[in-house]
Amino acid sequence: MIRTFFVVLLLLGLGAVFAGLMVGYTPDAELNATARYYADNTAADTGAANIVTAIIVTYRGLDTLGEVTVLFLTAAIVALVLAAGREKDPASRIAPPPAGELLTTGSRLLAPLILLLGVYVFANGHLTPGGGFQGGAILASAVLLLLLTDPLRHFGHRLISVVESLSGFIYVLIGVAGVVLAGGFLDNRILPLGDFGALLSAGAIPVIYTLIGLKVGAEFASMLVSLSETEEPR
Amino acid sequence: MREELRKRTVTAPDGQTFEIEPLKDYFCEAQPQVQRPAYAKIVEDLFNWARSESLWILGFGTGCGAIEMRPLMTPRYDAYRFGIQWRPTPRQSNLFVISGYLSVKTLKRVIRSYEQMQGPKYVVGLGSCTINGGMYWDSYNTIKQLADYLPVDVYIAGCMPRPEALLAGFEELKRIIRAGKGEGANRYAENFEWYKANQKRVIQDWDMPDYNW
Amino acid sequence: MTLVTLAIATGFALVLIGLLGALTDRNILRMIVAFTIANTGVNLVLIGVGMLPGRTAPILDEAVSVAQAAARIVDPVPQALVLTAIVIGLGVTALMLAYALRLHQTRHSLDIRTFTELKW
Amino acid sequence: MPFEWVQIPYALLTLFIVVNYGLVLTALIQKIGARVGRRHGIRIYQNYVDLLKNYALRTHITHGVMFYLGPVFRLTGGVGLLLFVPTIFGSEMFSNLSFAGDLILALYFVFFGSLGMALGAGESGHPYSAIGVTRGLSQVTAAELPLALAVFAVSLQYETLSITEIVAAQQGGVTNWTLFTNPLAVAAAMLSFLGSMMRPPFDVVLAPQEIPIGPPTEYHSAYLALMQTNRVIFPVAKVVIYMNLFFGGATGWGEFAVKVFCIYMVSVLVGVVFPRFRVEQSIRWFLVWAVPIGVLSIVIA
Amino acid sequence: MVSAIFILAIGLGAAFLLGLLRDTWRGLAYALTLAALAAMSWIAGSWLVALAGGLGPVEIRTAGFAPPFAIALRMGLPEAALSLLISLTGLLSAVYMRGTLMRLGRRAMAVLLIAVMALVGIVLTRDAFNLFVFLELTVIATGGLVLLSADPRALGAGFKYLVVAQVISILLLVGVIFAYHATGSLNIDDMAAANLVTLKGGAIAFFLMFVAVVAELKPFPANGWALDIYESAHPAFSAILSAALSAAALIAADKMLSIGGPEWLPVASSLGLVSFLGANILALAQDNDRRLLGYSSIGQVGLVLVVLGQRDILGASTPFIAGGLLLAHAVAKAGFYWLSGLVQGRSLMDWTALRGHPVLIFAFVTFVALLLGLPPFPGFYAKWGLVHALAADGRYLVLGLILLGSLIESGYLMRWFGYIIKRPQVDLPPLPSLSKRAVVLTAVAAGWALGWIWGEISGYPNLLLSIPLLFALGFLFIEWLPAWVKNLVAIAGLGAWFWYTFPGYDPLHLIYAAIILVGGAVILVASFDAKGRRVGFYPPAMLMYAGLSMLILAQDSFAFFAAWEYLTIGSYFLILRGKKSEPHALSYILFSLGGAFAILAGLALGAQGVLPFDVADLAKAPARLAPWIFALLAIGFMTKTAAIGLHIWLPGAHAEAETDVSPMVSGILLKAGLFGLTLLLMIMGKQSLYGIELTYVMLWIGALSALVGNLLAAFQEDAKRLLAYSSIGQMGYALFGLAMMNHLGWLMALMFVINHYIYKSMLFLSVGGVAKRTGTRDMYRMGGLITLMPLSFIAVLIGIIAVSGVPPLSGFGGRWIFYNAIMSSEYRLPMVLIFLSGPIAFLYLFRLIHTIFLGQLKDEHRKLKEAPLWLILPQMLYVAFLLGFAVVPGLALRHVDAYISEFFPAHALIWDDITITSTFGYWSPISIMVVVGCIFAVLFLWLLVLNHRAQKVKQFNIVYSAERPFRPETTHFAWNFFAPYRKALGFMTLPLVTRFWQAQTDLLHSTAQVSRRFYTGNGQTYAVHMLAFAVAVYLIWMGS
Repeated sequence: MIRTFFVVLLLLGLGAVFAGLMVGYTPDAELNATARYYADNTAADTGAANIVTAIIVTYRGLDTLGEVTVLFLTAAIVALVLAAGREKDPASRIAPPPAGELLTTGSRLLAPLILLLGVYVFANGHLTPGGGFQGGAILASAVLLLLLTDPLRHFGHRLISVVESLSGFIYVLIGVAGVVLAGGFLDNRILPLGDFGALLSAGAIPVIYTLIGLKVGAEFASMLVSLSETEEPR
Repeated sequence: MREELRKRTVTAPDGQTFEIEPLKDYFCEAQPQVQRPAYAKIVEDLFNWARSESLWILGFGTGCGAIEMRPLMTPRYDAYRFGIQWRPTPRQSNLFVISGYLSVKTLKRVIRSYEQMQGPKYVVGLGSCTINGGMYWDSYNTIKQLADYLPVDVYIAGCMPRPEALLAGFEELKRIIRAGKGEGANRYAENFEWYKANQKRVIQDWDMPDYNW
Repeated sequence: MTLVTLAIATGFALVLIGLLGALTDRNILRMIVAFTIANTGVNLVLIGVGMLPGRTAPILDEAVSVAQAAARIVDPVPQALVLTAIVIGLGVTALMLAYALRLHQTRHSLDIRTFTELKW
Repeated sequence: MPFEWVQIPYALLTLFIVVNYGLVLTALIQKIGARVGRRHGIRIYQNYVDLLKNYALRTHITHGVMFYLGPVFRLTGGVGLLLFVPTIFGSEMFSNLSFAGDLILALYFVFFGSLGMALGAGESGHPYSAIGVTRGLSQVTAAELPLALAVFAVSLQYETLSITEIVAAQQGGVTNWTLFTNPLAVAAAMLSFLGSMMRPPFDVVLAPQEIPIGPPTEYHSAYLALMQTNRVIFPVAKVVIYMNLFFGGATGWGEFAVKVFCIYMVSVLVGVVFPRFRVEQSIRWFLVWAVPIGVLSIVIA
Repeated sequence: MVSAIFILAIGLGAAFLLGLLRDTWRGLAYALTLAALAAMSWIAGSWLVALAGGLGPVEIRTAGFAPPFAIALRMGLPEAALSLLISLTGLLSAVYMRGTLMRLGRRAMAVLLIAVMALVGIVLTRDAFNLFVFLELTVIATGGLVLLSADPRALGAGFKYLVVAQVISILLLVGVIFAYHATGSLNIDDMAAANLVTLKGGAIAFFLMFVAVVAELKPFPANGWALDIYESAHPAFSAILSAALSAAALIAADKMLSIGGPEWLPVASSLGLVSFLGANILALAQDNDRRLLGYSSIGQVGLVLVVLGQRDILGASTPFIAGGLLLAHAVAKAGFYWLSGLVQGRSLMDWTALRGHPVLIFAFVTFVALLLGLPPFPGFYAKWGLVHALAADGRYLVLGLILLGSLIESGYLMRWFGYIIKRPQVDLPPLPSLSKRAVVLTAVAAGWALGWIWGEISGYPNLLLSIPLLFALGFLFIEWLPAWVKNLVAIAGLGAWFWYTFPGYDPLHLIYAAIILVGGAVILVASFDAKGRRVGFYPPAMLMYAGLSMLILAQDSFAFFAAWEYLTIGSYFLILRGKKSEPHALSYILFSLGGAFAILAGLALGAQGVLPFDVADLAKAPARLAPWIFALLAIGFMTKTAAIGLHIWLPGAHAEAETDVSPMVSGILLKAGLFGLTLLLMIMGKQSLYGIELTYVMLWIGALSALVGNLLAAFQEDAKRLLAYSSIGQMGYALFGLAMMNHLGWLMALMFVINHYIYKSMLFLSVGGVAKRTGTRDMYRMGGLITLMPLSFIAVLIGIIAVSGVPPLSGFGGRWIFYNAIMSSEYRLPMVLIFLSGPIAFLYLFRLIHTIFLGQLKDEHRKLKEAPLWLILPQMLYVAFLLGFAVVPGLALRHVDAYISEFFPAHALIWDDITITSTFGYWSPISIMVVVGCIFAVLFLWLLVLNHRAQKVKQFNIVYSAERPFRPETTHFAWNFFAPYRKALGFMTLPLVTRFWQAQTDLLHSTAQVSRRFYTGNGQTYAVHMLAFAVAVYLIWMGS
């Protein structure tokens, strides 16, 4: 009780800090210098229609690489954590009852569609809302669907891991290529910017976003698979 | 023999062990020697005069007769004016007054103290008990004749002798010393075997060296 | 109160609620959920701060030309940041969940108070 | 002050005079003590006889080298102390060997004999000797303090450490004596004097009957004779220092004899009427009564 | 030059590549990991070389756009150094963790790589949000790496960490976004340029960012989570956490401070100070090694934060100072953690396993020295600079607290070292792993290399390059030789150095030099007695001598202080060698370091920021500060001379030391303090504080020391303790003499310097020899040894005559000068104490000689032999010298007398042929000797004539009330020798000072014990602490 009271008191203090921020906050009427630069120059600099994408993939590409790394790291650690606790002998696990025909067929039907949607989302990331992360998540949802419908399904870790690592490695290579061929690490201008608004435009952005999509999809899938394998017997 | 006088084995700090024989290791075993007087007679006479005029009594009351010594220090008798004084340590005394009866147990202490005095040294037997046992003539635990154990120079008879008698006895002793006859220490050394035999006869638990330096 | 401040206020409120839950609930799963709420609140604040009233999404298309962009779109930077923040939050949450799972496997408890063998 | 060989016989002469004077003086003082007890006391020449007898003893023992040397140290201390101090003011003859050092030498040489004696007594292996020494050392720490303070005050007063010069400064009448020019220092010094004379109430060191006679318990014959010799020289030498520092010194042997006697008598008079202090009692006594006077004397000086 | 971005790219790329490998190709994966880390280190290293060569900082743009539109990185000198530190730590830890990594596979290696990459990212980035990303990467990687530990408790620790990290990230994100809103930029330099804190809403935003970054430093008291990780994680990971993560977090905090501007510097300083002090106090109560190291890390990081917070006065030297502290900390702490992996037990006592492994012990010592900022390591230069800057600017509180914290830190580290050397050894030998040892040794090498580098860039002569120090260190390499060879080398070295430096000394310095070098060589003669190799003796001994000889040669304050530290450390190790010396060595080093800090503060105050500072310029110190400088320096020096109040370390330290060490630390080492005092008084003269003349206070201190030292000596049963207390008294005399500030007082003090060296060395040697033979130091267990050990007896006899000041030996000369000196002094009252203490010396001296050599011989000692020849030989040299010095003191003194006349012209002595004359009196040593000798000889012959036939008797032939003694033990009067004296003056020996210091340490320890309860182990509570910390900082900041 005292503890709760103390915590509430502290949060009131934090609330006061936040209130201070609120009081000091006035919404900008105009874009600030940075945002204005992006608004004015994105198209010319990167050839991307989606300014957010341009920022994510190019201007602040290092953040995004870090972001991807976070996912990679999480996946690796989750695998590490869970591997340590996984029972050695899968045979000892009691098999749950098989999924019904309806579920199996339905999921088989849906999965490719979902994958397609995912690919669409990340391939068009530089043009429309969406991008590698969103697309990757959609990809992973297909895996989730399959796992839910058939918990016994065994996914090849190897494939996931190769996709995950390879896409990441190529991402880094592209970044390095930016240093060598263009203005700096992760500069998208290693490829021609192309026509503004076209699918194959904006230099390396679609490539990177594709890699991100694949990687994110693979990471999520890897995490989901790792988690599903720890499912305890009933 | 007392436990602390028995042989024992001790370990040195460096680990070696060896035997300790207390009587041998703690006490000097040399025998007393007869001491010659000075070469020139006149010198010896001077010395004897000095010795006689400077009698230092060991403050050791062996028996009831010691009570008669105290008055000598009082204004009434004032023995100091005769060159007599009392010393608390045998090393510095040269006159041993055996004051009254002497039990066997005390005899041992008396012998030790006597031997620790430096020569020339004198013994005065005070009271009848030192002469023939006196009223303790048939006691199993007192000695009868002091002269059997120590070389006595003067006996002062009486039971008790009065302080005046003591003073007279001291005067007699002085005369003896001046005459060069106060050689008790030498007699003791000459007849050492005899004295020791007598002493050991009565002292059953003899646990000291033959001569106590 | 404008929409922007409302969004930010809501975000802060979510943060506080989330923290309250995270700091008072003993169950680690519920703590994780509470942190998710707080993270959502932070994300809301992020978006809110980048908001300019009456403007549109920062995507250049037929509706918003490059020339007008500066006057028509909202600040794109917080939008980019929030994506990163979400992903990172997700990563941390996943990690915490994995920890929770392992803790439960090894210690058979989800009470945060039971993991105090390291102290002082 | 350059050294000349003739000073040696002169010094020996001083020594001779002082030894005889000391022998008689101590006997006289014992006699006075006896008279207080309504006795006749010893004969006036008794000390000579005792000394002679002890030198003439025929047997001796020794406990070891230090035991053997103890009395030598002791007497060296006494003789040295006497000879390092000028005895008669204005006399080349009896200024002894004071060219070797000043007042400080004398004050520190006091310890020379005590130290050697303590070592000798220690080697005898007798526990009472050691007890006596500890008592003596303990007592001296407090007893010497007022004297040190007084000496300091006096040397500040005369701005010299040379005994001759201090005496010179007191010439020309009784009122020039330190006793009157600096009474506090003299008072402190005289209280300290009581403590250093081995007389009641500060004679717990020897304490006859209790720890036989303390350090000299094992000493006898010529050893004892040497110590007895010292016992007649040393107090006189000490009194000479007091006399020189506080009482105008002496210009002739007559004055010397009288002054030494009088100063000596101070401790005797106190001694015959007071019982013995325990060590801690005497230390406290000195710290409470004598030291403050000494402190006062140096603060005022 | 390869772009710095490749450090990140290689780390990431290799991590991703690892995923491509088959899980079974672990060897390959491991090789790849090492290669990547090596490549990262190489790049960082090449940048470091280039930048150190004068290249300016390089900005690296990503995506080809200028900041703030794209993320920019910067590679400057600090960044390069820390990148190298981080990647090297990672590399070495990877080598160290080979087994674990191979077991867990490529994923774990990838996590490690990413962790290192992220840490370098934190260092390099100039973008606030990017900083957040790298921080989060670090957090997650940490969460993973904690799992490398075999300790099942690590799981809980990792979770607690994640909980707190969540709170931190919430604060940071909110802060970043509002900072962006306020400035319109995410670039840190832009934020700084825009003066974020002055903008509307910007201050709170900055506050949130700042507090979040500071929280990453694990500041006390919001750091329970971090300690749990330190305790339970794999040691190699703890090494990364402590060395690399701390470094990265510090540079992040530095970046934040560059935004916050001067207004936030005091806040940083305060937080750092609280951390430094709090963590060090809490560390006092720890008994788990890794948790203790964790606390120490937190403390060190706090210290660096203080330095960052003081950049307004440190200016351009900030990187040098902060870097010195940080790198020293990082290397030492990483080394410690790696070392802890070799030790199998987790209690501090389990480290006794290191004993018998000299190399590992050397590693431990190196790390401790690095942490404590002892010379020649970077921390020393850093603390030197820091303290000077603080003192010059009048920030005394900060200065004081830093020194206090350092002292506490040295307390627990040195205590630990004492445990290792002295406590019963546990039966868990250190792991034999060669690769792990190699990693530890790399850290050692790095530590020494850093020392060299910091020496080179410090602007001072490199401490590592001075000849005496190299000579001392050289003994480390000839430890395998037998002791006598090393001893020969040592003696030759001392002699050669004396010969080499001889022309440069004035008479005053010559006295000290002769005592230190020639005297030291004479004492070393006794060391020939040691058998075998005597490992661990010569390096510290020669270090002490090196320090001493450098001390007297030192011109500027830096060299002086460094030499002071050397001699302190060397003597500490020497003292620690004694059998039961552990607690005493500890109190010695604590008092010494405390004193050294006082000296440091005093010198810093005197220098007023002007460096290098000639010690002689103390005379020009501003009048306002001069008395304080004087007081600080005097306290420091008086700690070494064990003046009363600061003396409690001495008796144990001197008594428990080895036979030939006691004379070194007593006869020689104490002179260092006197030398300091001599210099101080010579330069600064009389000073008054609040109307009280400080030299007058010193007079009282000296007099009290003399009194209490002598008094306590009289009551000791232990012969060496007796001598030790006597030293306190003797030093009191010398202090008194110096404080009199007149010609003769100084002459007396210098005579004491010579005399004390001789007789105390001699007495310690003879008593040591006796103790060696009898196997005890209790005097009442000895007795009657005179015939068995006659030479030792003669040495002691001559020694005590000299000490007591009885003519005709040289001690009297001292007393004579003393009396003449006080005659010309203005102060009288303290003399009373001196007069009182003089005769008390007789008490303990007599006790010393009587209870050992006289009295009754004990049974078990009947067959003792004389002390070993090598111990006797120097004693006889001393005896000869004492006799010579007694006859012709003028040989040495008249030169000194003439030299002192330059400073105090009045009252110089007149040195005639045989007589020495002062204004007041005269003294003729030769005459005294001749007269006393003649009288003695005549009387001795007379006695021989009379008593030449004396019967030699044995020990029980004593008069014993007509009885006989029973046993020698009961007949030897020795125990509680001065019982009546204790009754009278015992009240003055109450251990008040000991109680005072005991109370201080008890207070600290109970504070630590109580405060550690604060860390309940509950992760939620830790999060509450974190939040409370943030709110508290906010409230304090609002309030100010």
